[in-house]
Amino acid sequence: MIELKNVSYHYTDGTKALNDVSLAITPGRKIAVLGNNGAGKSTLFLHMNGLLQPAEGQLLFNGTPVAYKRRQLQELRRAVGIVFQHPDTQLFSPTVREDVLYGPNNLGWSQARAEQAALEAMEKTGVLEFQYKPPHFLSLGQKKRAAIASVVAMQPKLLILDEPTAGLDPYYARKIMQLLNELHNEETTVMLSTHDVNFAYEWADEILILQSGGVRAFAGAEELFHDQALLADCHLEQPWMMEVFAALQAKSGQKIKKVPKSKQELLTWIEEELQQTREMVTERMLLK
Amino acid sequence: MIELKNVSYHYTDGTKALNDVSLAITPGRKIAVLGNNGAGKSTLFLHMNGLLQPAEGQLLFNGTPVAYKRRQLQELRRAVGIVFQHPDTQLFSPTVREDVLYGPNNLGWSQARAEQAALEAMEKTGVLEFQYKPPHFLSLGQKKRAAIASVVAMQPKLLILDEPTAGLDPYYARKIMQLLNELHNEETTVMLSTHDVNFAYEWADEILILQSGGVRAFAGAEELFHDQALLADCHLEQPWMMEVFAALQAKSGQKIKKVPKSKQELLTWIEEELQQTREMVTERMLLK
Amino acid sequence: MHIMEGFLPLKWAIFWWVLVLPFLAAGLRSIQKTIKEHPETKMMLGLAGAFTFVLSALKIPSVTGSSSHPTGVGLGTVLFGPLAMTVLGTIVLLFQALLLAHGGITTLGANAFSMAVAGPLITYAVYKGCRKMNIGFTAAVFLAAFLGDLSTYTLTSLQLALAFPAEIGGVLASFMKFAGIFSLTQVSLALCEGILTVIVMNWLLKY
Amino acid sequence: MKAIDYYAHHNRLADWHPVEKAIFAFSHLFLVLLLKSPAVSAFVFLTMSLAAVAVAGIPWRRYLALLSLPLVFLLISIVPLAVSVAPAGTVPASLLQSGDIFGWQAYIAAAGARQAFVLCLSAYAGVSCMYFFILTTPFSGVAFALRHLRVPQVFIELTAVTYRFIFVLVVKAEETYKAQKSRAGYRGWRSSLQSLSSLTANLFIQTMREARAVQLAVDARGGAEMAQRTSNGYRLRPYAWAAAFILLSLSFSIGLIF
Repeated sequence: MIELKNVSYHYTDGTKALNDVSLAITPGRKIAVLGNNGAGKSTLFLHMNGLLQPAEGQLLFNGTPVAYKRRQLQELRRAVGIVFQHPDTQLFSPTVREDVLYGPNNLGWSQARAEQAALEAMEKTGVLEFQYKPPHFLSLGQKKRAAIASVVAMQPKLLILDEPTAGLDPYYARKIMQLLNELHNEETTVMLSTHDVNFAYEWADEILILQSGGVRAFAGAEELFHDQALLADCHLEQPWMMEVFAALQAKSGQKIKKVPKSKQELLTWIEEELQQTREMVTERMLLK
Repeated sequence: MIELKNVSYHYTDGTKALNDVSLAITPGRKIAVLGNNGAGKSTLFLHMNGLLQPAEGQLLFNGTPVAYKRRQLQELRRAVGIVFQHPDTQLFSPTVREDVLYGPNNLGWSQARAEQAALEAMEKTGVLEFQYKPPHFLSLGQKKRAAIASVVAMQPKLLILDEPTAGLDPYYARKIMQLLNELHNEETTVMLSTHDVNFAYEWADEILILQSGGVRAFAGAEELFHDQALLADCHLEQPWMMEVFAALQAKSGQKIKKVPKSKQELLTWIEEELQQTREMVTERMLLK
Repeated sequence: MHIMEGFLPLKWAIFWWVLVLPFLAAGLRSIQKTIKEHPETKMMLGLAGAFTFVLSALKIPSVTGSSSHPTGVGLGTVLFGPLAMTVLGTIVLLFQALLLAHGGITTLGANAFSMAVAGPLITYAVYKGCRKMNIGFTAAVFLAAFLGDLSTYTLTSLQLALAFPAEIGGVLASFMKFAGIFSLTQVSLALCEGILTVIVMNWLLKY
Repeated sequence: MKAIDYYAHHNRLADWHPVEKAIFAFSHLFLVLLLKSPAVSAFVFLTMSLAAVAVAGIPWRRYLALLSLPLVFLLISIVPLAVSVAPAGTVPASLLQSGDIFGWQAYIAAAGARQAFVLCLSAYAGVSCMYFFILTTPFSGVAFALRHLRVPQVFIELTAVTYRFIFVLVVKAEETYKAQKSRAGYRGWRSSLQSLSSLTANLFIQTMREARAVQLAVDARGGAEMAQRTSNGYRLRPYAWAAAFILLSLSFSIGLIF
């Protein structure tokens, strides 16, 4: 769907923001992007829908190189939607509803179609009830959902979110998570950046690690998080679940089963183990 | 040192931001404030150094009720420093150095004393190397440290930080953590708000939970996080360490030892247990 | 369009500086008075200055296809008042010279007189006049911003004409030449700025 | 904007005494305006450009790019000066070029052309003086110099706050612009004007909120004057004064000779 080939990008002061990045995004995936502040995540995202033009290398959209002509850019920006980190700068219309309509109206859709798309997006994200309010009166959690709605209304195939849960309390963060799972489907890829390895491990199928503007790793979540050397080098921690599980496995001496993906899975595993150990202890007593 | 007695506060639109809050802060403590967005954390902080005046109830500073006169407020604001969440609004001077000097200069100290205090604060927080730079050249992590420096320079007895690690990558977040541990001492209480229960559990001695403008709980970290009903009611999760530890303990069937405070402690505990189990298994084999 | 550094002869550069100083002093005095009563206005005004600067650094799409910078004077005057705009406008001009290399230091007096003194005063007068004559809000805002913008450029033409009178026809002929050339770009720009100011004000009223 | 500010902080003369740099740059500027001699202008232009590029270390490509900024203004202001218009028949004899339109004659007189030439040179000499100052002096230095000039404290404080928040607000404006662009905004005149208005209005609302938040931060730290008692660590350099004086005398002598 979207492919970057040897893309480099420099800032005006000469520092390299992206350095020879090659990357292909296909439909239906859940990708978490990790990397320290300044590793190039935002710059990468801005290349994906043509807001920034690579200094070297090229961007392919459905197999054709993007020539940065008006028409093609229009289509690219419809297919690739970016939800920026700060909802305050992203919501710029007097009401949530007008903001959600901004994208569809720009695509030149008929009034009816635009309204329909906006309505669907607002329903999905649960912002219908405050659609006539000015964004500045909403809570942070509501703003974040409104920002997602205004991008979802353009029905993108690739939905990119820059730190969607930053600043949210755990309750709202979980709600956003659920929403992202609903938005992801066979045709739609959801890609997000985060600082939370535990969340990335639990939510994503694939992890992309950026480091000083280059792709350091792009692989399945489990495989990648087993690579201790890689993690240390990128100043990343192993998700605690994997760490605890590894310690416990060493203890029980059993062969590697499937690594648990969530706290619930880990606790169930411990529960089962518990059963076994109890039996072992009983056996020992009987033998004695 | 600082005491709130039955403090209530309403916004202009009538909603209660604080509701009958009573609270006493003594020197030398590490307090984490938890609560959902909108629970009243920021409003509480703004009361603590007299930036907001309670609609009902009163604020006591060293035992005397605050009358919101200029002189007393000056002293109160020197004793209670607030580091706001967004460093961009906190740093309002053209250079970091001028910003750090702003507070000490306002206290009417001599030039030499003010410069000395600023220097010490910049050394502690590690911002000396970019003291002559304008804030817009700094990274987020550097800005956060500069914001802390500009408050620390006033040598407050109570240092309040609103989500000090929000938006930081794990590497910088850890650095801020170390810094907070250094700033805390017998005379200085550090109080911070966070959304991260795991961090709160690991760092704080005491936890304050706010809910809809009221104090829901204020107790030692361990005790409080054992109260499942309370946590569920406040939409908070138990720190994963406690949860995993509880499950493991049930398994090993041993009596409750000290609950581990950090991942490292938990892993060590597992290691020791491992030793025991191995011995048990060997014993069983021998018996067989 | 500001007069660039080094373009005005020394006596004219000084003349406009001298002319602008009393207005600046009056503006500062009124600000000082406000700050004494409401200390919180200082930060507000500083941020208003930053806002006006950013506004003037935006590129606005012009009807002629080219794009140019708005003066921001119309909106600034409507939002912050003409006296405060004298000071804010001068600060904005200072930063345009320091950060954008736009305008100059010796020509700052002349530029400040057209953009920070005359522009806001005319904008304000037009707006008040229109409202007195019961002209609608939208039309009043549009006319105020449009005429304020236009008067700024007319004055710039006059300043250049005074400094460089034509050999034949003197100041008047020179003024016609400068105004004629500037009008090619500035009339459409003033129109766009008028429309922009109207939409922004309506947006803010809705809010 | 970011480029000039960046170099102002990152050049070899950044921490030199701002008053020294101001006197060096502006004494030459006044000389240029006073003498209006092409030779002096050319000399000053070269001196200042060398000082900026070779001494302060501003990359010369950047410097050339900056020099092209006032070109548009210069062109459209020079044309009316060089070209005179008069009814046919009243035109003086010393013409370089002329053409008739509806009985009027547009022509380039030798005097006009010379005036334009002199003006171009002195304008660029002036620009080079200003560039030397703005490219080598960070804002805190400018504020320091303003304080020396006895500019009222309120004005300097307002300037300081403005400087700081220009960079905060620009980031916000850019973010909104990016968000609009990525939702297919700015395609045509109407849409552009509409989008830009939303951006402006939203920026204004954010500015007002920001102002309230900043006020809290100011009050929390005792909020009074932004009293500037800070020593900036600047020191005077006698050899710099000497060099500035020699160059100025040189410029002046060139003016006397030519």
